[in-house]
Amino acid sequence: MNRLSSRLQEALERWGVLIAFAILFAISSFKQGFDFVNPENFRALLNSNAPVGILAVGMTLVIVSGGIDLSVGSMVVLAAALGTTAMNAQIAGESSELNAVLIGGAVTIAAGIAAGCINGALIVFGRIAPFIATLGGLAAFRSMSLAIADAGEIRSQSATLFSALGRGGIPIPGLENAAGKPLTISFSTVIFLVVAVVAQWFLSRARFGRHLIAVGANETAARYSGLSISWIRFRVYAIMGLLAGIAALVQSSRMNSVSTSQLGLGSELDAIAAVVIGGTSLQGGFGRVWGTVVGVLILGMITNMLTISGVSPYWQGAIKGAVIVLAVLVQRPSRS
Amino acid sequence: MNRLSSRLQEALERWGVLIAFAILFAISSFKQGFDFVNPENFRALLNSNAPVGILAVGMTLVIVSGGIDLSVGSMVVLAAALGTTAMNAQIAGESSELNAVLIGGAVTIAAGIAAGCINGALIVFGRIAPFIATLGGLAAFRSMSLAIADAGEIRSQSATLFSALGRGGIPIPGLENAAGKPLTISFSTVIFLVVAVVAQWFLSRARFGRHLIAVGANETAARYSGLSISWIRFRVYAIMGLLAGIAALVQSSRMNSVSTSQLGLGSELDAIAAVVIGGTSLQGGFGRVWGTVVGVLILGMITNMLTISGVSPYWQGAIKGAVIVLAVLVQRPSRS
Amino acid sequence: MENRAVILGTRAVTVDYPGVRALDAVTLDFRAGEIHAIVGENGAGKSTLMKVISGAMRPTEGELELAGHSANFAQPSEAIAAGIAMVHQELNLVPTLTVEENIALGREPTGVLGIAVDHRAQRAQARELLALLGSACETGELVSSLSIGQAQCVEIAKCLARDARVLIFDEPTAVLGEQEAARLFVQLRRLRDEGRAVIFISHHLDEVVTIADRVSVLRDGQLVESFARDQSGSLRDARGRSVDAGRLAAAMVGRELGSLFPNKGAAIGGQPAIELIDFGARGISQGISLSVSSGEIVGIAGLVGSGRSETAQAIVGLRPQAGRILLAGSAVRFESAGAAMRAGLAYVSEDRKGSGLHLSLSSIANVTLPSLDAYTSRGGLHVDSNAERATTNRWIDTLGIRCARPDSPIALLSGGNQQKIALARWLETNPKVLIIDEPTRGVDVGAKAEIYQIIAQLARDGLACIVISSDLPELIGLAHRVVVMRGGRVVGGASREQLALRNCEERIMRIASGLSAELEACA
Amino acid sequence: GSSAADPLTAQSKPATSATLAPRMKVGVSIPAADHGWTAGVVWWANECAKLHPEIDWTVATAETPEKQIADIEALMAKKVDALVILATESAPITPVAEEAHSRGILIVNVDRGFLKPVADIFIEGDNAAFGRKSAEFMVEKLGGKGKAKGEIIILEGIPCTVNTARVSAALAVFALEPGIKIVGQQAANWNRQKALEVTETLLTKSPKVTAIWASDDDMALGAEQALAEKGIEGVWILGGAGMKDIIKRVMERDPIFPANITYPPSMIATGMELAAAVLAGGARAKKLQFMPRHLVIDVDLVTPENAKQYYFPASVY
Ligand SMILES: Nc1ncnc2c1ncn2[C@@H]1O[C@H](COP(=O)(O)OP(=O)(O)OP(=O)(O)O)[C@@H](O)[C@H]1O
Ligand SMILES: Nc1ncnc2c1ncn2[C@@H]1O[C@H](COP(=O)(O)OP(=O)(O)OP(=O)(O)O)[C@@H](O)[C@H]1O
Ligand SMILES: [Mg+2]
Ligand SMILES: [Mg+2]
Repeated sequence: MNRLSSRLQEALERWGVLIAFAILFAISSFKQGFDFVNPENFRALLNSNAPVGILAVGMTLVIVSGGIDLSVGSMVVLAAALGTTAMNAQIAGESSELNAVLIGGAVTIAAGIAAGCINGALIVFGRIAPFIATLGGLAAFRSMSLAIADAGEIRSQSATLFSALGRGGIPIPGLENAAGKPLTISFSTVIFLVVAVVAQWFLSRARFGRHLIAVGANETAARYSGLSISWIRFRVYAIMGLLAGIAALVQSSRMNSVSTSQLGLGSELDAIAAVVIGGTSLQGGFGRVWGTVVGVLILGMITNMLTISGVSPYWQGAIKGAVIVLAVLVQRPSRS
Repeated sequence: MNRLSSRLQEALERWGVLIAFAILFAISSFKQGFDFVNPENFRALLNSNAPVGILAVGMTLVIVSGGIDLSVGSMVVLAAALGTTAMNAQIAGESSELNAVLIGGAVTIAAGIAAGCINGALIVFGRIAPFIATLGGLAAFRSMSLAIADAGEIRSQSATLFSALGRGGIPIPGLENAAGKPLTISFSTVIFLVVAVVAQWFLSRARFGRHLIAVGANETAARYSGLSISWIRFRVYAIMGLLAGIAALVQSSRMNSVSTSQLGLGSELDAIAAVVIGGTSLQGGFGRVWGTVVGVLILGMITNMLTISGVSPYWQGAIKGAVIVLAVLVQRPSRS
Repeated sequence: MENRAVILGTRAVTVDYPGVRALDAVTLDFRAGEIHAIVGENGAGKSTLMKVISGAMRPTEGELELAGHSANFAQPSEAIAAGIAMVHQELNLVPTLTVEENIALGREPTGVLGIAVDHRAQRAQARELLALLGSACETGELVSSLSIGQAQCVEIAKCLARDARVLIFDEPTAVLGEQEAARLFVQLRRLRDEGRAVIFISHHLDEVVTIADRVSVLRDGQLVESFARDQSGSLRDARGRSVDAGRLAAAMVGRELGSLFPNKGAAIGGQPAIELIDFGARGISQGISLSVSSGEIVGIAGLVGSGRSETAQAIVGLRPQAGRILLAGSAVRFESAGAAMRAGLAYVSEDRKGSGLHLSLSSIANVTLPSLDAYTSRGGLHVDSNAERATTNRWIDTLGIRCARPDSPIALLSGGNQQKIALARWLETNPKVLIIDEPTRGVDVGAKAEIYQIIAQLARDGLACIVISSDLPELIGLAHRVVVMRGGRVVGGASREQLALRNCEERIMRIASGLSAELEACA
Repeated sequence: GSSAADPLTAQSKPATSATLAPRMKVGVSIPAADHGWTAGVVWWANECAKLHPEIDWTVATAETPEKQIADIEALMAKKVDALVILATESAPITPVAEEAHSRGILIVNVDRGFLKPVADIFIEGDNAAFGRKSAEFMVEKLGGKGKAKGEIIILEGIPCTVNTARVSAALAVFALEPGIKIVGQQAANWNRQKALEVTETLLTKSPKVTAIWASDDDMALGAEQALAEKGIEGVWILGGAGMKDIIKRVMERDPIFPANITYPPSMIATGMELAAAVLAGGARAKKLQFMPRHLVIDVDLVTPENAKQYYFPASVY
């Protein structure tokens, strides 16, 4: 019996997040019926959670390396603001729309990487605890975006191309939405899933992933093994910046504009919650991207379900909090 | 020379936060002149930072024990909402005002402790990482307050007594404010300083403080030394709840009302920033309350200075972020 | 032998820590095809020297000489690139990676693109190396689930995997059983014969005498003497006299040492202080019956992984237990180490870094932590720090602990001094029954003798002592009686008379490794 | 049948004639209650929903545009017949509103206009007028056009387009008055506590202010408290948005609050009511012909004389 229960514990620890997902899914389907189990609803769910999902994938890597990044939401808004501004300048300067969109996209990504490198430099060379360095970034990057846009919105001047990128997708044969048009998998969903698969592969199969785990679990051991801790840690923040840039691109093209006071606000906590719900340890040294993806879906599903079923907005926070805690509770490791 | 620089390093590590404070103070005085170096301005600075200061003192203890509490702001609003509601019910039920205020105060404190105990129970008995358990609380406690008040404001029905508590103070002989009235040290400032002194004393002189440090420094070794880890950790979250209750009392009596959507919003990050600026390590096992108090003053002083000097609100975040990072930079430990 | 090529040399290397000069102008040569042993007391600077060589730290002054060129490493990676590999004194593995992943860490075999790890090659290499060391652990197992001994084998395998020109082993045998140690020595000799330079540090001086081609002695950070093996194969000092373990010890401490072990007084008979009846740590050991009287020292022998530590932890309430414990005749059951402590039990853990000590705290905080109540007044609100300091200073004197300041973190102390702090921490609780797990792991001969004296004295004062050790001479020299564990059960033992016999060590070894099945009454 | 139709019983008795037609589904997407005014919006939305049990309302609140887009997409998947949207920001919500519109969903846009003509009905509060009228009142009270004199403090909201529109309109008015000196201008995030702190600090610097342009009633209360704590008397404050407590004090001729500017959070209920009217009993296209396409809700100056009509004691705001 004892052995059985320890087996069960182990299974829960490994697959608990999937079980939590399944339970939540069952409840949602039961309560909402067709409103919930509806390809269009899933498309929307994936689509709207893609940006925070991309951030959460990056956050998984950062957390595995023993760090944290509180500045992701602010990096998104800064990258999006700079990128959209650059794009508009190109359009005003009479480049072709395609050119302008390409340049805008490149600036967005580059700005994300640059912001990530600033974080990385403060943490690695400045030897500042990641929590603090990125807390500074959380304040500073958004502040810069506000200054760029006088706290307003930056509207994309690309009439069609940019928003086509954000709202378009790949049609799924045989499925139609409520309006009778073919249902698509949005580009943002595709990008999210590709990013997740690549990151999971890196984490479990590539050298870099191995090194991240080593640095996160035991930095001294990693250093004694000849790893360059600084370079590994720097890179993971730069990658986080890259992913924030990608998320910024997905978001700004989808909205065809950047609201500097609101874009990405609070997404750091959502991303961290998704990572931990997915079973990655905040201590570092262990993590799984697939769990994070499920965690993002769990969080998205709660919100979606609460929205559809019209639960009082006042109580939504309580339910969300409870689900986060429960999802972690089912998969906590057994007492040593 | 080498020895000298290592001495300097050590001094910076120990007194860096004071040096950062002094520099900021000098800049402020230089730039603002009498506007800044003005007893009335200091009174206001201390007074308005007292609630977050009380939270930061509790956060110091939590962080020393190796934990974190993201729910402090939400505990404040929940405690304040429940307490004020109870007080109003008493007044409506025709108790004397004194009775009503006492009962309201007791409910506020009790609600804070109860919320802290919930956090503690989840962390200790549920064995959920503090970051996640209190992330749940961050969402849940505020949500409950919103539900209590339909997201609106709860106004205290105590005509004079309650707000006298919040706005009153002890007159300082010989000092007058701009309106020619005697300058007071507000009760909230007094409470803040008393709380800080008691906590510093606990941390450095009492058995409980020693146990907190031991648990934070090496939990296994503390368990092997016969300490009751669960009880120690549970208590620190309960104490955090108590302090959140006190902060709630200070806040709600000062505002003479509770805005459930705004009270305490974001104060967890301010409190954590103050703790870390004060030189306490986020790893746990080391901390100092006096540093936290200086950290609170540094944060308050930046805001104060930016307000007085009329810096664009857009840039304030950037400056605040930079100061946080710099304050930590000067006192980072030397490379081992 | 002097004509062998010098691969690596230190040139007047000096290292200063705040308040301590750990190394003082040490100049040494390490030659190809030689096993060079470094010995010295705890805190003599051995590990510090090795850290300089392996790039873990930069010297304050002086430099390294590598194949004729001067060099200093800023990072371990630079030393590794220069062909230097090291097994550190403290375990340094990644607990969340598997055995094979740890062995390959930093030089993973990669596939086509140089990005993906070639798992098959990695596993094959790990298997081969572990087989050389005779380790039984699975290559796919997580390192966090290994015992210390197994983990040390992984460390050694990792070092061997580097194919280095200079290999450094800082007290590799401290946590190994005799068989593992023997296999390691085979490997050390092979490495030497392949023309590599091997640096070996140990407090087991007879090991040193057996295996080293050259021995350098450090005392207080200075190189005080060197011995080399001559053609005839025996170690000799500068004047050509043959060198044995006693001579090495004398060189280390700067005076002649008396006998290592104290005289065994008669065990005070009478009522047993502690009695285990059909006891066990749930899931690990079972059916253990043992009684220890006041004044008696009982040793527990066994191979790595025989369940001794877990059983001891179960006794003091750190693990779920099965069976019964009688303390001075009455049945007890502890839910926590605190409860056991209040009943007069103390357990000194074998794992100083992980569970035994708070490395980031001061000596004072460490020594008084379990007994803090004694310094506390006014309902826990006041801790008498003067009394604490006095106590700590007393222990520093009594146990001869070398620390610059009692209020600086003990992470700065050498391993042996840390061990003494751990001992002081528990002796301060005034236990009636003391369980010491590996009391002298990583402790130098001088300190060892002191610790033995202390244990014997405590026993004479009426303490019941259980000593768990993998160092058989230690058990035989110290204990009144030895029981042997294997696979979580007591499988044999040796009485006081049997311990005096010459073949005792071999006999215990045979029981422990299951070669002779002997179940005689010894409890 | 019973007049007070309970939504649950209505659902469980599908045979009655009223429910032969499928129940209409209406989604209401509004910003989360993160300050007094938005809390008022949420309250009015819930109040209005209670009055129409025949409609299946879903009220969704969003902290950010991202969340609002997700909400609207989820509502579309739920196949709502109409959407009433108060956008967190205009531009980001436009594309998703456009998509909803293209599916034939009735769109009622409240307060913040979309960038494209995708709304069937647009009800707007006028932020520029808010700024202008409030500033003009202050100029008037400080001595009249061209002659106004005084030192004023300006409290701004969360940096965003609404705030920018209000502040720049007000500044444009003040700029014409050489006698008016702006001695402090800071963001207090529509937050009472923040307003208290900011005002307190600004008062230390310039204790001789004449009036405070607080632009929002939450901030006005914070500013009032700062004055009280400093013991400064004779300074008056102009808030805005018609919080019931402030309106009451205007009504009672409190010298600190000589007037107020409305910006009614109840406009969400106006939008919902119009949506309900269009949907009721079909013939949607016909009804839309005579529904207002663009309705500007004027912002009114509340003075002691007219305050009574703006006082709603039951509201949360
Ligand atoms: N990080 C440090 N900071 C300050 N002093 C240190 C530090 N590390 C070691 N020391 C001191 O340097 C001296 C040499 O230590 P080292 O670890 O090299 O000794 P050792 O010969 O390896 O001893 P042992 O046999 O116990 O392992 C000791 O006095 C120790 O206290
Ligand atoms: N947490 C654990 N859960 C399950 N088994 C464990 C655990 N810890 C240790 N073991 C196993 O228990 C057995 C006893 O281990 P341990 O190394 O403590 O024995 P020991 O006799 O004290 O040896 P050593 O000489 O290494 O101290 C080993 O097989 C080990 O793998
Ligand atoms: Mg050493
Ligand atoms: Mg053991």
